[in-house]
Amino acid sequence: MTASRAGFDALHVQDVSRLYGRRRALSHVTLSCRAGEIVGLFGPNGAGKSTLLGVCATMIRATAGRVLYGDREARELGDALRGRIGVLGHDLFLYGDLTARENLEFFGRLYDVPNRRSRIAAALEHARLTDRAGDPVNRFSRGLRQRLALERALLHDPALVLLDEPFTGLDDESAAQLAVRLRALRDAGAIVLMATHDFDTADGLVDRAACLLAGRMRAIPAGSDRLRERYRRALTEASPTAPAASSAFAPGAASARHADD
Amino acid sequence: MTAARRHTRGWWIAWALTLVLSGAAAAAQAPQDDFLLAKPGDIQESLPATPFVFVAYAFAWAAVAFYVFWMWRRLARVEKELAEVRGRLQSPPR
Amino acid sequence: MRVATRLVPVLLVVAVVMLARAPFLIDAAPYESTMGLVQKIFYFHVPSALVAMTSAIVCGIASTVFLIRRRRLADHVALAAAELVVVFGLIVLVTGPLWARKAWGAWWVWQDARLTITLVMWMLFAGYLLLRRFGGAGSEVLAAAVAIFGTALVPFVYWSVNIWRTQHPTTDVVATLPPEMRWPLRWSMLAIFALSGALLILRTQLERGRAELEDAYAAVEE
Amino acid sequence: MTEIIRAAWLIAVKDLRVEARSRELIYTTVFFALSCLLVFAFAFVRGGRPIPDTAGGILWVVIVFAGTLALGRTFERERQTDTLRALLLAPVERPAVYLGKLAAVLLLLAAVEALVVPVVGVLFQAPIARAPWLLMGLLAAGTLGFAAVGTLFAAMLVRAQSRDVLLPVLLYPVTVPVIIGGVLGTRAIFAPEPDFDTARLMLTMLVFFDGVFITIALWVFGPVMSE
Repeated sequence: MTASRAGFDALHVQDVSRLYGRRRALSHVTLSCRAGEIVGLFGPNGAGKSTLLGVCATMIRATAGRVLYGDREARELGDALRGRIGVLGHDLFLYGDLTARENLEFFGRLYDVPNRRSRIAAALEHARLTDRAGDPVNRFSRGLRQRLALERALLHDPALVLLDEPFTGLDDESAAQLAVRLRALRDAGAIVLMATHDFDTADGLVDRAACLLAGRMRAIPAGSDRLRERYRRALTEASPTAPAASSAFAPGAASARHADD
Repeated sequence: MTAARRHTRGWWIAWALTLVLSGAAAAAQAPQDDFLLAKPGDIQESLPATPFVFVAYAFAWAAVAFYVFWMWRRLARVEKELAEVRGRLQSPPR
Repeated sequence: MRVATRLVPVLLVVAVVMLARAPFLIDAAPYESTMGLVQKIFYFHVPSALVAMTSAIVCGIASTVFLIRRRRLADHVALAAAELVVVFGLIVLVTGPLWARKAWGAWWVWQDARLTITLVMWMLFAGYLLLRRFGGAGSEVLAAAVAIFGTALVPFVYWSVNIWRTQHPTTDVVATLPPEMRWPLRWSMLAIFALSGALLILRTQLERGRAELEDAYAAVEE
Repeated sequence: MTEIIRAAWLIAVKDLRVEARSRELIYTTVFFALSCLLVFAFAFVRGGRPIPDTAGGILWVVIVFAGTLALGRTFERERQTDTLRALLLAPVERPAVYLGKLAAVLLLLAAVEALVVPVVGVLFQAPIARAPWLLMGLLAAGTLGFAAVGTLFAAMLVRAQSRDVLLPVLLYPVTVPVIIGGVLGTRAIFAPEPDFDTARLMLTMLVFFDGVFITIALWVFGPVMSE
């Protein structure tokens, strides 16, 4: 396995659009993430966060625009690229009938992870599931599953980590642990892109924040005040009357698109 | 939308009527067709062949005619909608 | 595409003129000795079957191109061809039993390989259309896979059905046709092929129009 | 190549382990097959005796019905927490995923057949022990051809709407050659005067179809599964 961190150190989403029939899930989205930073992706439900993560994970084809891993596209990098991406989806990618250990074992083998045994032991340790490693996953609570799914996604030491709502179902302690884990990933040089609703936990964790609104990218201004306030400001500045509505003809929409980064 | 649908329904009824009428007219004429009577060999057959040939040809024609008609309707609808959307695209948004 | 657009009226005129003349030629053609008048279904039946077969092959090739290149045009052609398979296949499936009822005494004779293979193909491409209609977003890619299978299977279905219906020896009727029958057959064959060509182009354009409509809607939302 | 086989093996073993835990598929499929046989018993038994020459057909119809059910359920299971996507996201070549799922489905169907064939023999007086190897060959080749197309279609329909209905609608016409080969071969074995030459011919035909089906499916799987 040659998948190393050296593969790529930046993710560039360039002018990506994705259409589902007439519906524009993503509209000219541009975003860059560098190694060693955590980028938070905010926005209301159905704004296109999951679609954007799917495009970055090579799961969903962009209708227009391109995604660069380092300086190359997915098609040039081939199957091996998928071995450098770790995805925690909305659905957890776990087999309910298998035990926690068997799930990790299976995906570890599929990704051909080196030092598998010690890695799995460490992953179970991280998820604080060591004593329940032999239980089938469908007996776990949502929070436990979420913890296991995260470790499954990180098992092969990916260079790009894509997380879709990683805090759902986690209690405060687990959320804090997750934040610690993500910081460790960042410090180890991974690119972390995370879609979340949880401003309080994300505040102070993310290095940069962006928000999606009806498939469009809006920058969240950097500042010293709380993330939630800045997010609210980003929404209201764009369309003063109806912040959540998909007002395509809002006067500020065009200018906000270029304000990214 | 309802107006358009009513419009379509009108077409459907007209089409069905034409089919039924032409079919009835053809059925009324078929036995008197001198084509069949002029060929004495056919009369001896246990099962008259004319209805079979007639139905076969009528079906082939009807199927093609229906398909062409349907295609024409779809084309017209798409073009109308396209013109409308393009117009909306060019006019400045409210 | 522009050439194709200009071809449509030409093909349509040719088809209409030839189809208008065809009944007289068919009427003038001699009777077949054992089947008599009913054998004249043949002059529309066989060309329709050939059009259906050709359209199936066109659909398969277009689907292959679409799956590799992801060109929208290829997908539109595939859809148009699949619809032609269903329309002309239906003509074959209705006229065939009418002929069979008179000639063999039964509406449907499973022993006839050609009728059976037409039924299988028709169902396959009807399934293709069902998938595109009800499969939801992205079903055009899935349908392309079905079409590739369908087209690749045509010769095998033909072969296996031939083995299956053992009773009757296969004879290639068209090759041994007397010249008085061959000429009207060729005439109607050409007419129906011209018609189907025009229909194929028109249907492709309809689909392109729909795609443009989707684009326009997406642009409006922008 | 070895990489593909290794990944396919992993996926197949995983499927079997999941099945060994829940046993949902094997139980439901076997009982579905038995229910079909019950229905056929009322349709094809006259005056206390089965209508001659029907056993081969009954056997294959049951296999095809049960196979369709099993295929649908197998991929429904992969849909539950979107694990099919997880498999496609793994850094293995896409055909490996197809082969792994195919192997698992085949093993499941083999288990079902191991039960259904003797039952058909008993209920419909079919001489299943007359040419056991030939019969097994026909069953194996026929099931392989059916499952080869079925796995591809079921996998790609995971993303489609109304997939439950579309699977048989698309699958049955495509697998007509396999059904013809299987039924004719089996019927030739079961006939009062067995015709082993025909059965052998059908077996070669089935093997040939298997080759064609698997080749196309392997080629098509990758492009079709990317969204």
